[in-house]
Amino acid sequence: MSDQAVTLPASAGAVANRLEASGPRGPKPRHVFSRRNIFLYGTLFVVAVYYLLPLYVMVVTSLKGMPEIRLGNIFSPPLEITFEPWVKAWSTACTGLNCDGLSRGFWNSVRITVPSVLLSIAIASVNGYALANWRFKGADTFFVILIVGAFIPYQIMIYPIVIILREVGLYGSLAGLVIVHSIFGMPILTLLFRNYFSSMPEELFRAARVDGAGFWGIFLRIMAPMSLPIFVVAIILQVTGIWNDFLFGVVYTRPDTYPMTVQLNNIVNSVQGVKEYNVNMAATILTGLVPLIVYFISGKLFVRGIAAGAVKG
Amino acid sequence: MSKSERPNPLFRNLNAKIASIPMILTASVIFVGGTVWTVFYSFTNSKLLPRLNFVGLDQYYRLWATPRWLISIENLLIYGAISLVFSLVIGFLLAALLDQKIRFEDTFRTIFLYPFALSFIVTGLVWQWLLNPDFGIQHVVRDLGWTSFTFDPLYNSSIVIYGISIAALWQGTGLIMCLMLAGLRGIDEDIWKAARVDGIPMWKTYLFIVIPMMRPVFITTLVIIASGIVKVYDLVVAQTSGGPGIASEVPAKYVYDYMFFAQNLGQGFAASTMMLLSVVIVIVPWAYLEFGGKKRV
Amino acid sequence: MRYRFLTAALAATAALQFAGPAAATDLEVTHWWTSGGEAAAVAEFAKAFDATGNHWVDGAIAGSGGTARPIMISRITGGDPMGATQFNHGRQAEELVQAGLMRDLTDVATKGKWAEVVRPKSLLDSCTIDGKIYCVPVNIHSWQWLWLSNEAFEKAGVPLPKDWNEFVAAAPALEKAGIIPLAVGGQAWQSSGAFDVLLAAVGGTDAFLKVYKDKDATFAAGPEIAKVFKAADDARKMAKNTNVQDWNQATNLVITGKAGGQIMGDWAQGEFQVAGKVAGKDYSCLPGLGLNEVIATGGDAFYFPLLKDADKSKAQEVLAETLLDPKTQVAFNLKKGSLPVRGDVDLNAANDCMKKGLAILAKGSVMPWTDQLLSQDTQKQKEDLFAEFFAKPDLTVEEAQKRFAALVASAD
Amino acid sequence: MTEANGTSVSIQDLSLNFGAVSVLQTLNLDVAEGEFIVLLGPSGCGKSTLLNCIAGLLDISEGRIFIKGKNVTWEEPKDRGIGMVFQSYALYPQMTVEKNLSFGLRVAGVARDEIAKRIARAAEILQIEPLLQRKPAALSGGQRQRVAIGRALVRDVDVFLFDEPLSNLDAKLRAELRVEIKLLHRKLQNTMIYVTHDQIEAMTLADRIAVMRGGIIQQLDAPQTIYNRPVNRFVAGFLGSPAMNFLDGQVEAGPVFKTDGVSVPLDRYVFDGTERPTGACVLGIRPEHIAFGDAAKSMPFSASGSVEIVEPMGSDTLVWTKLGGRNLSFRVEAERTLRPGDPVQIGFDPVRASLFDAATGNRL
Repeated sequence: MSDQAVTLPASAGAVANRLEASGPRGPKPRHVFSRRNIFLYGTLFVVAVYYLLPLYVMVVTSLKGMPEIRLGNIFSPPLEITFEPWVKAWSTACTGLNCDGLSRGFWNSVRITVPSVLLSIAIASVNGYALANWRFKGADTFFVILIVGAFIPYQIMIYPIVIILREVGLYGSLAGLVIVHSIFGMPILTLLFRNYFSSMPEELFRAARVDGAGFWGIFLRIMAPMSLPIFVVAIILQVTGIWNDFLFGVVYTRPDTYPMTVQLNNIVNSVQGVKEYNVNMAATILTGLVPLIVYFISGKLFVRGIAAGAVKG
Repeated sequence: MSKSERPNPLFRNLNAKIASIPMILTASVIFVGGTVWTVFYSFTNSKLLPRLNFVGLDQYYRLWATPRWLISIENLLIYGAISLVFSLVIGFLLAALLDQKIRFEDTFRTIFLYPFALSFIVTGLVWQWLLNPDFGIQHVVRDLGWTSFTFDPLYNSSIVIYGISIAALWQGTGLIMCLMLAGLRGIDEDIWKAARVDGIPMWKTYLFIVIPMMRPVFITTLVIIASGIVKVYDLVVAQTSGGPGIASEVPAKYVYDYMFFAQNLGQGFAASTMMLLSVVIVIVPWAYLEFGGKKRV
Repeated sequence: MRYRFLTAALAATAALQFAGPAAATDLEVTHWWTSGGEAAAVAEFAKAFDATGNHWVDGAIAGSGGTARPIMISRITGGDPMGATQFNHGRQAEELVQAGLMRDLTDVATKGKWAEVVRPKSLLDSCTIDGKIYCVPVNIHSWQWLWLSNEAFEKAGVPLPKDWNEFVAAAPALEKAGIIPLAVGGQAWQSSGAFDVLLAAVGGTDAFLKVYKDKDATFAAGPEIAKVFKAADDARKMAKNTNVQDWNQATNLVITGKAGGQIMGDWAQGEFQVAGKVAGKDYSCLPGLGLNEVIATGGDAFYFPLLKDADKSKAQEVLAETLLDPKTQVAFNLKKGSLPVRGDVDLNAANDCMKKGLAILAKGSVMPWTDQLLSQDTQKQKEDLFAEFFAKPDLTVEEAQKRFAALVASAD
Repeated sequence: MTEANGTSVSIQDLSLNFGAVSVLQTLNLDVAEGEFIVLLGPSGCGKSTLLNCIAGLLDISEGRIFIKGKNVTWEEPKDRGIGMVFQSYALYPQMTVEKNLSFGLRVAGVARDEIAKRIARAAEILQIEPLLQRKPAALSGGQRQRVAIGRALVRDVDVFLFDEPLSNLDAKLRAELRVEIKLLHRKLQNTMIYVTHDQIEAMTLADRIAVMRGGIIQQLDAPQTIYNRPVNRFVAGFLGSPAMNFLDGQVEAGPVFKTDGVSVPLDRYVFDGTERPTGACVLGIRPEHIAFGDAAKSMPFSASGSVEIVEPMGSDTLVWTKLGGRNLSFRVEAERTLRPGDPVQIGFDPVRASLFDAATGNRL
């Protein structure tokens, strides 16, 4: 819109010039401090402060020593920066008898997240593709069930899933947890992929069929390579969701394979004497670091992918 | 006819069907099967372990006579209304602001979106801390000299559910904003040109032209917000554990507490069933209209 | 079969002599002991078990028992049981035993003559279902203590109260000095427990049993219980400024003199110890709130899920023996602040408060606690009621008592 | 074009329903070997649907489809011996032109040197050799459509299906590519089935045109026949630009066509049947068949009026006047300068006209 603001009056001015020498001429003046800009950036700035405040408090607190926290103001910057809480949170904070901080949980989380993300996306993308391009009879019914499933609180499903996993002998194993994550990631991911593939030109799919490619051929060679944005969205959603999961991690794993969030909860809730807010905050930031990094790196692609997966219905 | 056999309808699109087996299994075994199982056992007096000792509707009578359940429902409605309205309004407004071809759009967008990367547990912890009257915002403001300042939403029974929503909105609006922004970017530029030429004020263009055009985005957004509302649990646990007292209890927590803490599966299942029922009543007709039946040529 | 019993017996003997089997077996033990004092105590168990040549794999789950139990139960019913797990003995694991998921320890118990050494006898009764023993009690916990901060009362200029009534009377002075009279954490079990303590102290042992054992709803609605509710009303008024959730956070308020007192079980003592406080000097304790000096014999016990692995099963037996070993018992209970389950151990190291408890125990003034009398379901409903009662001043005493009576009527 | 002895594509009693909606109704069509057939009609007439059925991209409800004498009703698209070109080109965006061309062959497992040979030939025919290593995004619209045609070409098939291939191009490119497609057909002598809503494409390219409406083929004939003797009012109105003039009136014994003070003698009109119908009907006459000025006076029918509007079209000028109270347009040479209000004399030969039943719209 801003370029029109320049070009339109310019041409209009050219006409006016001939008729009236004193009229506006040349590019329309723009004010950096126009009321619109002050309002716009002012609002954005205020909102940004609200969004950043918790992060700021977390970081600042994690760099303070306990005495300073007890005395001071949570918003004041640390007088004396210490990385002690970070070290403690990462490597020595205790839960019960285990005093190895979050470090073990970090690798467990990686071991859980990577296969879960891969499997859930693999399944959901194929689902979405089958629903968008190969609708078979009854497919919609299953899809509706799946969407309704997105609304079922996980707590309700814990018990039936315990029984199912027990019956197939996967309870307590990493494979079991990966499957659980794939199941609960399926509704929203399938919806996103289905929408995305539906928004692709139907003719492309037809051309590939005429070219003789089958179900898998079209998916792997035509559709998937074109779907980077939506895969990015799916990866982001799943990495965040699975990394941040607490409930399944705690119910379906053993202590030696607890993911990071469970250990975070353990550390934060294992109050030994006084609550060590600085360690808690450092642990909190450490736990959130992986999804945060994923977001910061792929922010632009995320919006693009969301646009493709959510906007076209 | 000719040599090509009429294929058995079961084997048509065979690969598509094979590929959909995980979805079919999930939908039928986990979601439908698990639900049926849950509903079935809600008519029993199962305690720690499921057993087939039917007691009819007893669990439901008890459920609806329990103050905590009633409070949970009420809280869910309040929380739901707040999340829905505010996420949509704030999300849309932020998206509209970012869509003004502003500078530093990437920075602002990242700032608004980053909380979404954090888990509810983390979100809950941080906000619990910020809202703690002894050293959070209230404390800081009082230290600045305004000694009668009171801001303790998590410690005041009558407003605690609103306090919880503060953190929920902080965490969730970024994603909504992203969806809305994506929707706005999908609007044909010509619409804006037309509105400008016609001299329609910007807010009117948004309200009467752009928003109606963004229906699919709103639908996806609604699915995401609404499914989050029904499931709200971690946020409450991390911030208040349902307190003070039982003032911020929510249905999902009731289900979990009664199934596992109270070792009364029957009661938990009855509460689950009520939750499922309300979900089904609201969602299924809509989902079917939206995703089912529509044929593409 | 006979062979297995023989090896089991041999292993048990070997364990008693601390000459463990050469092959170390990892045994995962889950529990919810994560506060400072608790962690120190559990470390004693781990140390003793590791000394047998096996290895204690610690599966602490933070939060409260309420957080941890569902996870433990899911794992046992899900077919991925741990080696051993903590429960409060009583009715929490009843159904797991009935479903045949837990291990029968009768043989180990007979070998170790548990029936003779475990005291009071009711502890072992709580572990016994259909004549078989399924758990190892490790400590006696009683809820009925009022912990007082000497510092706080000095600051307020009032003498240390000797019972609940004096404590209530001192509350205004404490408040005036900017001290929270009574610290009650936000978690539901704390308010519910506080009420039970008041019921046993203000109402008396008989009233307690009438309500929780006989489930006498008429009595629960009557004037005697109304007195208890009056006391609970006092308690909630005194506690209204407590802004903490965890029990040990509340204890910490007492430790630092920010609160006058706390109604909490004897596990709170572990926190005082970790903080380096001395009983009688820095803090005081009133068993039975100074009104009814009886100790409830609740406590923690370890249950052993049925395992397929023979080595692990053997290790379970070793662990069961170890837990009840006199030395381990002393070391553990001193750290934990609870009372040992054996009468034959030497507890000279015990502090003031612990000695008070031991004296009461020796007198035989014991009573069962809600864990033994009520189902988890009833407990939870009770928690909900008192959580609401303590947090919501406009829930009247009469209304609360009415709901309490209805709860008792439907209790099981 | 004309070894039309063999039948290339044969459609028998084809129907297609989506639920209760009938999209194609008991359709029959035989396409001769090497013939260029254009399916023409307004949007929603079912022409693209029919093409997709032939390609096997849509499952039909009833009937049979034969290609080269083989029943392909239930065959997969790839096994039908067809190549297809789409309106949106449908090039695979992540592949280079060469990969796009070879994709189908690679899927089918054709030997590498054979693929290279076919691509070279197609690229030569379509003059896209310099583009082979580019990706579709780096091509202009015309180039993309050439590649899309090339993709059908390399398949070495008997039947080419075109689904509005030129609709996304601008007018100039469309005209250029139209010629190229015609040349291509002459060179390859393949059967081509071409869907379009553009009547000029239809007229210029087709051996025969099938005009469709509502899932039914209205008329299947050579372009000139369709133009001159449309079977019904719909076909008459759909073809021709500027459009045919229609006058509502009556046929009376004589036979003569009458409307508000105008009567057109129909002695020279060639009726469809032997019967001489009477009653309400519509007379159609194309603007270019209306004579003007002195020439009009010698026509069997002639009348005078005044100019209403003048539309200069460059090569000629379209003039609007009124006849019997209805608008009537006719063409005059571009050099003629007429202004609104000028008196004009017009006339036409009824042999050039078409007469339709007012109720059924069928040609009389």
